[in-house]
Amino acid sequence: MPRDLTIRVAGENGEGLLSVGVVSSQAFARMGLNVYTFNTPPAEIKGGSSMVQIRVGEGPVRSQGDALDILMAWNQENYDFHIDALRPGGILLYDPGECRPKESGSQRQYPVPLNQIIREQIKNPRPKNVLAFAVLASLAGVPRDFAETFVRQKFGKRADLLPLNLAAIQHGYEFAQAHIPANGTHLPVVPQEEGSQVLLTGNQAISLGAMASGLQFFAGYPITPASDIMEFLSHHLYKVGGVVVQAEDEIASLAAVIGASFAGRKAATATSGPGLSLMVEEMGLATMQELPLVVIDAQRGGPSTGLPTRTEQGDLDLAVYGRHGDAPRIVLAPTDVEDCFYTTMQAFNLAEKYQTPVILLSDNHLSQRSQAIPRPDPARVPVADRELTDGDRERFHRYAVTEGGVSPFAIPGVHNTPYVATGLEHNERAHIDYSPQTHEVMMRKRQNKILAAEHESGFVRRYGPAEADLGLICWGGTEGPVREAMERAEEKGLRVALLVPKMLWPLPERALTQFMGSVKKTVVVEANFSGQLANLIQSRLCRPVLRCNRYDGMPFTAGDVLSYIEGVANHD
Amino acid sequence: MPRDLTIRVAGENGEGLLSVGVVSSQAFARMGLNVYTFNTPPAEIKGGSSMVQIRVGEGPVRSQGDALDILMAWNQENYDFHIDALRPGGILLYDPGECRPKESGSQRQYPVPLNQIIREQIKNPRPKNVLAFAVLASLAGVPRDFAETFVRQKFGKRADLLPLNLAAIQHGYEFAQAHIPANGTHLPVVPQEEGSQVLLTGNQAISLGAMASGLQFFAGYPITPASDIMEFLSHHLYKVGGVVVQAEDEIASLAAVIGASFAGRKAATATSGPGLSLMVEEMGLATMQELPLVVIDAQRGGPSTGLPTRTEQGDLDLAVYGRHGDAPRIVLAPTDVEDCFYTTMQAFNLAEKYQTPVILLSDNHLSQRSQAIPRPDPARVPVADRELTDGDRERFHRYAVTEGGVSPFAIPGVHNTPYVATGLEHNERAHIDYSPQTHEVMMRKRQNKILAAEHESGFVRRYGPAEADLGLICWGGTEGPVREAMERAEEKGLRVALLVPKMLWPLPERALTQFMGSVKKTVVVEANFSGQLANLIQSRLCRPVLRCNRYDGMPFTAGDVLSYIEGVANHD
Amino acid sequence: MTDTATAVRKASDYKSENKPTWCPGCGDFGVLSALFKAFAQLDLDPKKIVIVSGIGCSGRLPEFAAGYGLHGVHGRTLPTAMGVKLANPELTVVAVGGDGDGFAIGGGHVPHAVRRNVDITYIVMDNEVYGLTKGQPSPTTPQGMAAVKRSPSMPKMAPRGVPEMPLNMLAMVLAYGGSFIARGFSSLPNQLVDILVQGIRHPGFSFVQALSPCITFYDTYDLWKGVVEQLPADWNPQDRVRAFDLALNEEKFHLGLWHRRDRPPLHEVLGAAHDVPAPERRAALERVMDAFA
Amino acid sequence: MTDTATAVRKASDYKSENKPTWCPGCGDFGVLSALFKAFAQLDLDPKKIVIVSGIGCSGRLPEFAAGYGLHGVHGRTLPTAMGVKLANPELTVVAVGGDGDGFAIGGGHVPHAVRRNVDITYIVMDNEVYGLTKGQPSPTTPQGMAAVKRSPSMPKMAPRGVPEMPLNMLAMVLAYGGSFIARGFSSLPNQLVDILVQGIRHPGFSFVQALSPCITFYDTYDLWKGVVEQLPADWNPQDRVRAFDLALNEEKFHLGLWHRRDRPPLHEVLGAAHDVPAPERRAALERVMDAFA
Ligand SMILES: Cc1ncc(C[n+]2csc(CCOP(=O)(O)OP(=O)(O)O)c2C)c(N)n1
Ligand SMILES: Cc1ncc(C[n+]2csc(CCOP(=O)(O)OP(=O)(O)O)c2C)c(N)n1
Ligand code: SF4
Ligand code: SF4
Ligand SMILES: [Mg+2]
Ligand SMILES: [Mg+2]
Repeated sequence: MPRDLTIRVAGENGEGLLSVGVVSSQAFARMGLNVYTFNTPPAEIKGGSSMVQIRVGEGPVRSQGDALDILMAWNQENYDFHIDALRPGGILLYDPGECRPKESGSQRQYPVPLNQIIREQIKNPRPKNVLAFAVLASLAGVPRDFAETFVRQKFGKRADLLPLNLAAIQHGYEFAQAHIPANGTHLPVVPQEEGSQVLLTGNQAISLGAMASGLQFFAGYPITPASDIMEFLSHHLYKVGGVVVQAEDEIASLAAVIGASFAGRKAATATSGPGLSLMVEEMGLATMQELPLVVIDAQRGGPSTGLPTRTEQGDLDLAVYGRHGDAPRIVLAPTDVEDCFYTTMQAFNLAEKYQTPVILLSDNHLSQRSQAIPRPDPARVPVADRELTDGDRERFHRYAVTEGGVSPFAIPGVHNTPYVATGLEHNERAHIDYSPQTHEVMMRKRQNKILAAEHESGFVRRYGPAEADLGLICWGGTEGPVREAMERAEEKGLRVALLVPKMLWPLPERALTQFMGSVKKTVVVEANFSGQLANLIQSRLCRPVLRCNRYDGMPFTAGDVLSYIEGVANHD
Repeated sequence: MPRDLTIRVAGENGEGLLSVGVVSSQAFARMGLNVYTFNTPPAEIKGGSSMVQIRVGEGPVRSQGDALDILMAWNQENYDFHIDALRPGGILLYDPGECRPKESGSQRQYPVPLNQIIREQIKNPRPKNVLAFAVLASLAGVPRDFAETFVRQKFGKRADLLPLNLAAIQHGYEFAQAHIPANGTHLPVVPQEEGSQVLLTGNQAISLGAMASGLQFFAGYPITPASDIMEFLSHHLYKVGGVVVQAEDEIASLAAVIGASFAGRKAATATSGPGLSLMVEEMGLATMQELPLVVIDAQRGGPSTGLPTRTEQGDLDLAVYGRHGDAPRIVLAPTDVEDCFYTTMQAFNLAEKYQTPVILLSDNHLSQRSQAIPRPDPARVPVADRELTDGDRERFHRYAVTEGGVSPFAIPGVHNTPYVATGLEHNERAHIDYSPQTHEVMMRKRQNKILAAEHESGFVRRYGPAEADLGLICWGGTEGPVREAMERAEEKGLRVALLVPKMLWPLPERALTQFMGSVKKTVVVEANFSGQLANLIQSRLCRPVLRCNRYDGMPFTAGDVLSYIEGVANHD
Repeated sequence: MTDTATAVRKASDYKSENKPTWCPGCGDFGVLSALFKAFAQLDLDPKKIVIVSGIGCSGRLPEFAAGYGLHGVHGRTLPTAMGVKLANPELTVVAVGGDGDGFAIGGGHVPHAVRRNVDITYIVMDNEVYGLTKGQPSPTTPQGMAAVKRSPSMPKMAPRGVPEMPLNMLAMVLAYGGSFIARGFSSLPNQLVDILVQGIRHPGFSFVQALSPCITFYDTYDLWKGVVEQLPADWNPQDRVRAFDLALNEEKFHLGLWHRRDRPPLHEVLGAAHDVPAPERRAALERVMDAFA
Repeated sequence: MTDTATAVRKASDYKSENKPTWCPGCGDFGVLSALFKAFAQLDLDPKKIVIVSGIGCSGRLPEFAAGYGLHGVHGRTLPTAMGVKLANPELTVVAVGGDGDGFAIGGGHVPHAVRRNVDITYIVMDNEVYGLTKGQPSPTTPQGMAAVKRSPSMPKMAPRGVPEMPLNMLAMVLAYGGSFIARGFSSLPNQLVDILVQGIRHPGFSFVQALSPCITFYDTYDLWKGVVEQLPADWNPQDRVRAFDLALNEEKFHLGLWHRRDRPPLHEVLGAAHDVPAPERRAALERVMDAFA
């Protein structure tokens, strides 16, 4: 029995290709397996070549996988493009009407006449996705009755579609069982309590985390790959007393969020690089007015419009330094789909606690992929709320200089302590004041408040031995492949440790210093050109780090990181 | 005879106070003296307390001065506010009708009944500024006939004003000569060739430098302290074939500049922090499309709307890192008014040579102050133009990967080689291309091209001994007070050297490394809270630096820096 | 509902402790005091007022008033005010700003606030110039040399006259589908008070152009006093087309209620943020998650 | 000037080597081919054409045409195109984009391009939806549930119907003072060609609303084919008020030249960049510096 299977289906988009991924991952997740998907959408809106990849297994599945165990090619073009990704000994499934594979000594090849079955047996092109799923499911050992039950649940309400899809299951299983030997491809069924596992994308987990945190106002503007957060919330936020506005642009989105936060609500927006670039001025205002709010940035390939459907970790500099004047804020990055839920909750909590904007950096790959995860438990992160004034008019100083730098907040309509929040420099009473003394005091207040957040616990994860030859540091969605690489390196006898800061500003300097002290060499692994976290670490700690960067729009694989680790190890 | 005089006049704005500064600095400059002004405008548009400061001397005048030699207070409020700035032995001039100074053992105090003279002798309030000037001029040793000639030239065309102003000269000189002993306050007249010295603000010098560089398109949006660049150019740019548009906002300004650059013209905009924040998205596009253009940022106190009329060096992070994805550009900072002219020319040249946006960082104090400088000579900086295609359609690759990363440019209407500049990732032929290979190659092309600019010569100035105990590093408008402090420290026997990088991105790493190797300790002196240049140096060189920061909205004085230097020296 | 009779608060109750920093004689003083009187007539509780502004001389207004204020960045008053209103529809939200703030940098937000019919009152203090930045032309500065002649200090930017045709804000807001459109003059405070009272009461987006001269950079007092005129007696505020005609062709500034129509405000169509007990919220969240199990 | 007769270039000469990436059946194909025909009728030299676009399906157009193109960021076509035109008034500058690009994020630039009368032709490919981002409502999506019923995939964003009233671009551009305003339909290519030819010839800002259905996310083909109608026979394109009336009250989509008026274009009023010999430039600079000596 394999530890896990990496399956890729490649073909024309628009023939239901993307939904093969959806159906398969849902079914696998219902089996209690771990699932991790990966897509590359084509440049065209409709049509164009595309692929979906599903990695599924009983143990932890931390990345999209390296070489493929199974490749299903729907046509020649896609066969040609993807065949090199199939591992030696892997299984090629191809539609013999569309594609003529080259002979291969090392790979197993089986024709699967998808289009012919569709044409001659099912007589309707719709269920091609379910047919493809059925073949794969059969190979992966999904019991046929399980697949049927799944299809009945999924299409039960569509009397027109259910029979077609049941026929697809039947033909798919029958064909596969008759023609494809399932040597070593069967995965187990893992019994699980109903509802204890959910299949979510990163964006869905973030949206749910925001709802769990008490989000009540969301304004956004569509942008790949963040739009589905807004879409999700527009369908659900009203159920918890919230409201969603599609604004005219990103500046308006953040302006509205600022207004709602000023009025006492938890508020957020979500965007990608181009939108974050437009928000820079309003971000500075939020810091100056000390308003709690959350900005989710699903990073995509840059610069500029860049590669909207590809992944990159290129917005860290902008998140940390994108402001005129010294206007600090907190920057967090969740590391996988499950973590998206909890780190989003922490983002709202820190925003409230420190009365500050918080940027949550996700990325295309993390936003869009599906993972089967334990059902999130909101109770694990107690919800925090901003400190409020006691309403005493005389004593009320909106920007009182306090020990931690946080001052009590007044809510319009609630507290009888009106004040004016301004983006001009102001004194403790919120009055405009340009005097050198005031500016100095307030600069310190705003800065030290944020720097204090470094001491929050729970934002650094460390893996591996207490002392190691090589220390890896990574952030955000890169954690999965790096952990997997580390585990593989350990198996090979290399001593590797890993530190993952989930808070990127303020940088957890103590933890980083300690970590770097416990390893001989440090490598920062990140998906950008310039090594943005590496630069940040060097700027704060003045200790040189090595860099392992990928900047071609694709997510790291565990293999990438492993060969880097081995390269460094062999260099000694 | 004093080396120089630091004179401050403080009073109600709106009584001609600001023009005392203008008239005096013009007159002193005509005398061939060095002049350096400093103002703090009030929060109000009209009225409010304000002050103008003029430092004037025969030798180099590098900063606004420390303690005052002469304070002229027009009323009690201003006396109270400014008297502590007068040095022991300094001269207080006060209007006895408005102000009652405290006795002072160490200061010389003389009543100057400005308002009474205006009321009783001149019988018109207009020339109060010239009256005040005359008193100061007399004290400073400006020959009376010189002052009269100056007033005749300045007001010659205004038959209504000339007699009033001549009367003011007369009464001012007569009063001063009769009642104020000019002990040690007379400055020399320095013979100079007519027209060989000009009195310019930083913004004027930048505007002239842009004209000298071949600027032909300017779009901007008013903002303090950058507006006067646009105003200046709207009056003059058409004389050299250029055009100026006041756009609807900063985004439109930069978009228009991008359009004009694409169409082959040298183009620029000017703004301050809030505007630069809004330009972030278009800046990334310019990098991606490899368009030459210049963005002038006159920094002001931040964050957010901040302190619009105060100074700060708080936008370096934004200039370097304000972009989503890795989108590099060149960042320069001129150091004084004369340098504004030449560094602006270099900014245009580098933009053309590297086909890149260049950000020129000035600051409020540098933008607004007047300095008497040798008349700028455009011939000192040969003008560069972008490399053009030879027009061969087959060979033309707009983004050809070349050794230096720069590719030949095609101009619409001129070259028969149409192409589409896009913000999406594109290949050498400018076609949209998301393939991992292309993205990787183009990322490297864009980055390495900019990093190569590190090797441009002429962007680092070094002062002081080849080896020193203390190495100072500063940037932009802070150079003046730091040099002055260094000179004073040398007089005290301290061994101090100074490095001033005028290129801040790419950072001149070789020069910095060498410098830091030649001194025992390095201090970065800059007018911001977080030490933005210090962080940048640490992030690139991994060598810790000390930090001397001022962040109260006021420019450094030489005294500030000197006491920091002495503090560090005594610490050894 | 005779507010004037039952009012317990006075206009002076809405003054803050901050003295206005405007130039003596600035038209904005008139707008401020009209707003105080309107608040008093409506007997609004200051703690339930939020005045949102951008940057400009006009944008300083919130600091001079006793309610809550949000003095944001240049040009973003309307989406900001929308956020406030949707967060708590019980607040009286007034947005104020200049002609540049509203129709240059902020001009992209006006159509959307109008079409959404966000229930706020938006006062544009129109002086046909950029006051705070000292005299550049604004989107409403008259075209050509005329402007330069009227005031020698204006416009700094256009030595050969403002090249652009001015924008016509009333025509624009009519085209956007505005539900309440009026024009007042800071030198005719009573009418302005009346307009503001009606505008604040109007359930939806109320647009008020308040002519408010800048005495320092573009002194139009004399000119405007000569050209203001009341809307004709037979004016029908439902007639959008006549209003458009007048807006485009008027030689005088007509004052009064130009247009009014009934449309439900955004918070009624879309809903607004409101408190839901924690257990209910938790249950709703679990139901949403069930769909992904 | 009988262009059609003397034309030496064919529509196909304006095709680039890039195959359009639009969905089969997208209305944008019709706009693209109409543009090619207009270019051919005007016999424009491709090297003197610059097509400026923003982001959206429509924004991909320049890549499919043979002239120069500037595919900028979302919403900034108009100021960008202004920069191109003022840099070189001899270029034919066409700006293209979607309803979202032009009237949501870019909506603040339209009034200013119009009032400046920048001499460009601006084609808004209006599909009443955000195509590229897959089906969210745009500023022109009809209000309420109607939209949802017409296309089950639309709008993703508004489960209870689009809450906002749509914007009316023709009324808006009329209010801004537009000097050339027309509407065409991608499925009626001949008229669209004619409009584009006139628009490109018009010396000033030409606004063309090109109805261009999105077959994938909001298929309005059938609906629109049923509601398009030519402007009445007695239409007077000088009559701005009647045009406004129709724009606000039409139940059908009226096609044709809605409005036209003569106003000098920006580059004539303000001037444009032009070459000046270096010695003259140097002398001018020295004269400017003399004033500071
Ligand atoms: C992003 C940004 N750009 C520019 C400015 C500078 N600025 C401040 S107020 C203003 C315009 C003022 O004119 P208006 O809005 O008409 O207000 P007024 O002062 O006339 O009341 C400008 C351009 C700014 N604060 N922020
Ligand atoms: C700053 C920014 N925000 C958002 C986006 C995402 N985006 C791309 S196109 C588009 C709207 C597309 O709609 P429209 O302008 O109507 O063009 P269409 O695709 O319908 O032709 C959006 C929101 C972006 N590219 N940049
Ligand atoms: S500058 Fe003009 S608008 Fe500003 S306060 Fe003075 S008079 Fe009023
Ligand atoms: S999504 Fe719509 S607008 Fe975009 S190409 Fe397809 S049909 Fe055209
Ligand atoms: Mg104004
Ligand atoms: Mg559209």
